[in-house]
Amino acid sequence: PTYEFDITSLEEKPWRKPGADVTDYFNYGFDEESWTLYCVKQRNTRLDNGQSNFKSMTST
Amino acid sequence: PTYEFDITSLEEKPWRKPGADVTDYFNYGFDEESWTLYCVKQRNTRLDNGQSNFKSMTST
Amino acid sequence: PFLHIDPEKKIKDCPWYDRGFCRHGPNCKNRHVRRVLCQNYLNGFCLEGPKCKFVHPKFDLPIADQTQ
Ligand SMILES: [Zn+2]
Ligand SMILES: [Zn+2]
Repeated sequence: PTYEFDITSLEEKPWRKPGADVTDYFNYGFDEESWTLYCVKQRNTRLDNGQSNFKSMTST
Repeated sequence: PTYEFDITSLEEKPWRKPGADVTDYFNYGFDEESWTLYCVKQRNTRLDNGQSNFKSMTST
Repeated sequence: PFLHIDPEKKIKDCPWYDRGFCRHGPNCKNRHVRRVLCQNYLNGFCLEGPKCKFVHPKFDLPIADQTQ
Protein backbone atom coordinates (compact mmCIF):
# COMPACT_ATOMS: atom_id res chain seq x y z
CA PRO A 1 0.00 0.00 0.00
CA THR A 2 2.78 2.43 0.86
CA TYR A 3 4.50 1.63 -2.38
CA GLU A 4 1.44 2.36 -4.43
CA PHE A 5 1.30 5.84 -3.06
CA ASP A 6 3.12 8.11 -5.48
CA ILE A 7 4.82 10.95 -3.68
CA THR A 8 5.65 12.71 -6.93
CA SER A 9 1.95 13.44 -7.25
CA LEU A 10 1.92 15.42 -4.04
CA GLU A 11 1.46 19.12 -4.48
CA GLU A 12 3.08 19.89 -1.21
CA LYS A 13 6.33 18.29 -0.23
CA PRO A 14 6.72 19.22 3.41
CA TRP A 15 10.13 17.59 3.79
CA ARG A 16 11.52 20.15 1.36
CA LYS A 17 10.57 23.06 3.57
CA PRO A 18 13.34 24.93 5.31
CA GLY A 19 14.03 23.43 8.68
CA ALA A 20 12.33 20.15 7.82
CA ASP A 21 14.16 16.95 8.64
CA VAL A 22 14.00 14.47 5.78
CA THR A 23 14.47 11.60 8.20
CA ASP A 24 11.18 12.53 9.89
CA TYR A 25 9.48 11.43 6.69
CA PHE A 26 11.82 8.89 5.13
CA ASN A 27 13.19 5.87 6.90
CA TYR A 28 16.20 3.70 5.95
CA GLY A 29 18.17 6.62 4.57
CA PHE A 30 15.75 7.20 1.73
CA ASP A 31 15.19 10.58 0.20
CA GLU A 32 12.58 11.73 -2.27
CA GLU A 33 14.44 10.41 -5.26
CA SER A 34 15.60 7.07 -3.93
CA TRP A 35 12.21 6.37 -2.34
CA THR A 36 10.43 7.02 -5.65
CA LEU A 37 12.78 4.64 -7.43
CA TYR A 38 12.33 2.06 -4.70
CA CYS A 39 8.53 2.20 -5.02
CA VAL A 40 8.72 1.68 -8.75
CA LYS A 41 10.96 -1.28 -8.18
CA GLN A 42 8.63 -2.75 -5.55
CA ARG A 43 5.60 -2.38 -7.80
CA ASN A 44 7.41 -4.05 -10.68
CA THR A 45 8.65 -6.86 -8.50
CA ARG A 46 5.16 -7.62 -7.34
CA LEU A 47 3.89 -7.84 -10.88
CA ASP A 48 6.82 -10.04 -11.83
CA ASN A 49 6.04 -12.37 -8.99
CA GLY A 50 2.50 -12.71 -10.22
CA GLN A 51 1.22 -11.15 -7.02
CA SER A 52 -0.96 -8.96 -9.13
CA ASN A 53 -4.15 -9.03 -7.14
CA PHE A 54 -3.76 -5.28 -7.02
CA LYS A 55 -3.98 -5.22 -10.78
CA SER A 56 -6.86 -7.65 -11.00
CA MET A 57 -8.75 -5.73 -8.36
CA THR A 58 -8.64 -2.58 -10.40
CA SER A 59 -9.21 -4.04 -13.83
CA THR A 60 -12.68 -5.39 -13.39
CA PRO B 1 30.60 -2.02 9.77
CA THR B 2 30.33 -1.76 13.50
CA TYR B 3 28.00 1.19 13.72
CA GLU B 4 25.27 -0.96 15.02
CA PHE B 5 24.83 -3.01 18.05
CA ASP B 6 24.34 -6.55 16.89
CA ILE B 7 22.24 -8.52 19.34
CA THR B 8 23.16 -11.81 17.75
CA SER B 9 26.67 -11.20 19.06
CA LEU B 10 25.50 -10.89 22.64
CA GLU B 11 26.60 -13.80 24.71
CA GLU B 12 23.86 -13.41 27.18
CA LYS B 13 20.30 -12.95 26.10
CA PRO B 14 18.61 -12.05 29.34
CA TRP B 15 15.21 -11.49 27.74
CA ARG B 16 15.04 -15.21 27.08
CA LYS B 17 15.23 -16.05 30.74
CA PRO B 18 12.12 -17.33 32.47
CA GLY B 19 10.19 -14.48 33.98
CA ALA B 20 11.89 -11.90 31.83
CA ASP B 21 9.68 -9.35 30.13
CA VAL B 22 10.64 -8.99 26.48
CA THR B 23 9.14 -5.50 26.36
CA ASP B 24 11.70 -4.38 28.93
CA TYR B 25 14.27 -4.89 26.22
CA PHE B 26 12.40 -4.41 22.97
CA ASN B 27 10.19 -1.47 22.16
CA TYR B 28 7.45 -1.23 19.52
CA GLY B 29 6.48 -4.87 19.86
CA PHE B 30 9.80 -6.07 18.49
CA ASP B 31 11.23 -9.37 19.61
CA GLU B 32 14.63 -10.89 19.01
CA GLU B 33 13.78 -12.10 15.55
CA SER B 34 11.89 -9.12 14.23
CA TRP B 35 14.44 -6.70 15.67
CA THR B 36 17.26 -8.56 13.95
CA LEU B 37 15.38 -8.46 10.66
CA TYR B 38 14.70 -4.78 11.13
CA CYS B 39 18.40 -4.08 11.72
CA VAL B 40 19.35 -6.03 8.62
CA LYS B 41 16.86 -4.09 6.55
CA GLN B 42 18.11 -0.80 7.96
CA ARG B 43 21.71 -1.65 7.22
CA ASN B 44 21.19 -3.03 3.74
CA THR B 45 18.87 -0.29 2.61
CA ARG B 46 21.12 2.45 3.97
CA LEU B 47 24.07 0.93 2.17
CA ASP B 48 21.99 0.84 -1.02
CA ASN B 49 21.15 4.45 -0.46
CA GLY B 50 24.78 5.32 -0.15
CA GLN B 51 24.88 6.11 3.53
CA SER B 52 28.12 4.30 4.06
CA ASN B 53 29.68 6.80 6.39
CA PHE B 54 27.63 5.82 9.34
CA LYS B 55 28.42 7.19 12.70
CA SER B 56 30.45 4.52 14.33
CA MET B 57 29.41 3.31 17.65
CA THR B 58 31.99 3.79 20.30
CA SER B 59 30.34 3.26 23.62
CA THR B 60 27.87 0.81 24.97
CA PRO C 1 22.70 19.06 53.68
CA PHE C 2 20.55 18.77 50.63
CA LEU C 3 21.19 16.44 47.80
CA HIS C 4 22.30 18.41 44.84
CA ILE C 5 20.10 17.35 41.97
CA ASP C 6 21.50 18.31 38.68
CA PRO C 7 18.59 18.79 36.25
CA GLU C 8 20.84 17.44 33.51
CA LYS C 9 21.11 14.19 35.37
CA LYS C 10 17.42 13.58 35.65
CA ILE C 11 16.22 10.25 34.39
CA LYS C 12 15.71 10.57 30.70
CA ASP C 13 14.03 8.40 28.12
CA CYS C 14 16.43 5.71 27.01
CA PRO C 15 17.71 6.57 23.52
CA TRP C 16 18.49 2.93 22.88
CA TYR C 17 15.05 1.78 23.83
CA ASP C 18 13.53 4.56 21.75
CA ARG C 19 15.50 3.16 18.90
CA GLY C 20 13.94 -0.25 19.50
CA PHE C 21 16.24 -2.27 21.73
CA CYS C 22 18.20 -1.76 24.92
CA ARG C 23 20.40 -4.52 26.24
CA HIS C 24 20.04 -3.36 29.81
CA GLY C 25 16.37 -4.16 29.95
CA PRO C 26 14.85 -3.62 33.40
CA ASN C 27 18.26 -2.68 34.82
CA CYS C 28 18.69 0.32 32.54
CA LYS C 29 19.25 3.60 34.32
CA ASN C 30 17.20 5.37 31.69
CA ARG C 31 13.46 5.20 31.35
CA HIS C 32 11.97 2.66 28.95
CA VAL C 33 8.79 4.06 27.49
CA ARG C 34 6.67 1.68 25.45
CA ARG C 35 5.60 3.36 22.26
CA VAL C 36 3.74 2.54 19.07
CA LEU C 37 5.63 2.36 15.83
CA CYS C 38 4.31 4.04 12.69
CA GLN C 39 3.64 1.31 10.16
CA ASN C 40 4.06 3.68 7.24
CA TYR C 41 7.43 4.80 8.48
CA LEU C 42 8.36 1.18 9.04
CA ASN C 43 7.64 0.61 5.38
CA GLY C 44 9.87 3.51 4.47
CA PHE C 45 7.84 6.69 4.22
CA CYS C 46 5.21 8.57 6.20
CA LEU C 47 3.62 11.72 4.92
CA GLU C 48 2.78 12.92 8.42
CA GLY C 49 6.40 13.47 9.22
CA PRO C 50 6.97 15.02 12.65
CA LYS C 51 3.21 15.49 13.10
CA CYS C 52 2.52 11.77 13.04
CA LYS C 53 0.85 10.43 16.15
CA PHE C 54 2.95 7.28 15.95
CA VAL C 55 6.68 7.07 16.47
CA HIS C 56 9.19 7.41 13.68
CA PRO C 57 12.24 5.95 15.40
CA LYS C 58 15.60 7.08 14.13
CA PHE C 59 17.99 4.26 13.49
CA ASP C 60 21.05 6.44 13.85
CA LEU C 61 22.57 5.76 17.19
CA PRO C 62 22.29 8.48 19.74
CA ILE C 63 25.35 10.62 19.51
CA ALA C 64 27.24 10.50 22.75
CA ASP C 65 27.02 13.87 24.41
CA GLN C 66 30.01 15.56 22.96
CA THR C 67 31.78 18.42 24.71
CA GLN C 68 28.84 19.42 26.81
ZN1 LIG D 1 17.76 1.47 28.22
ZN1 LIG E 1 3.94 8.15 10.67
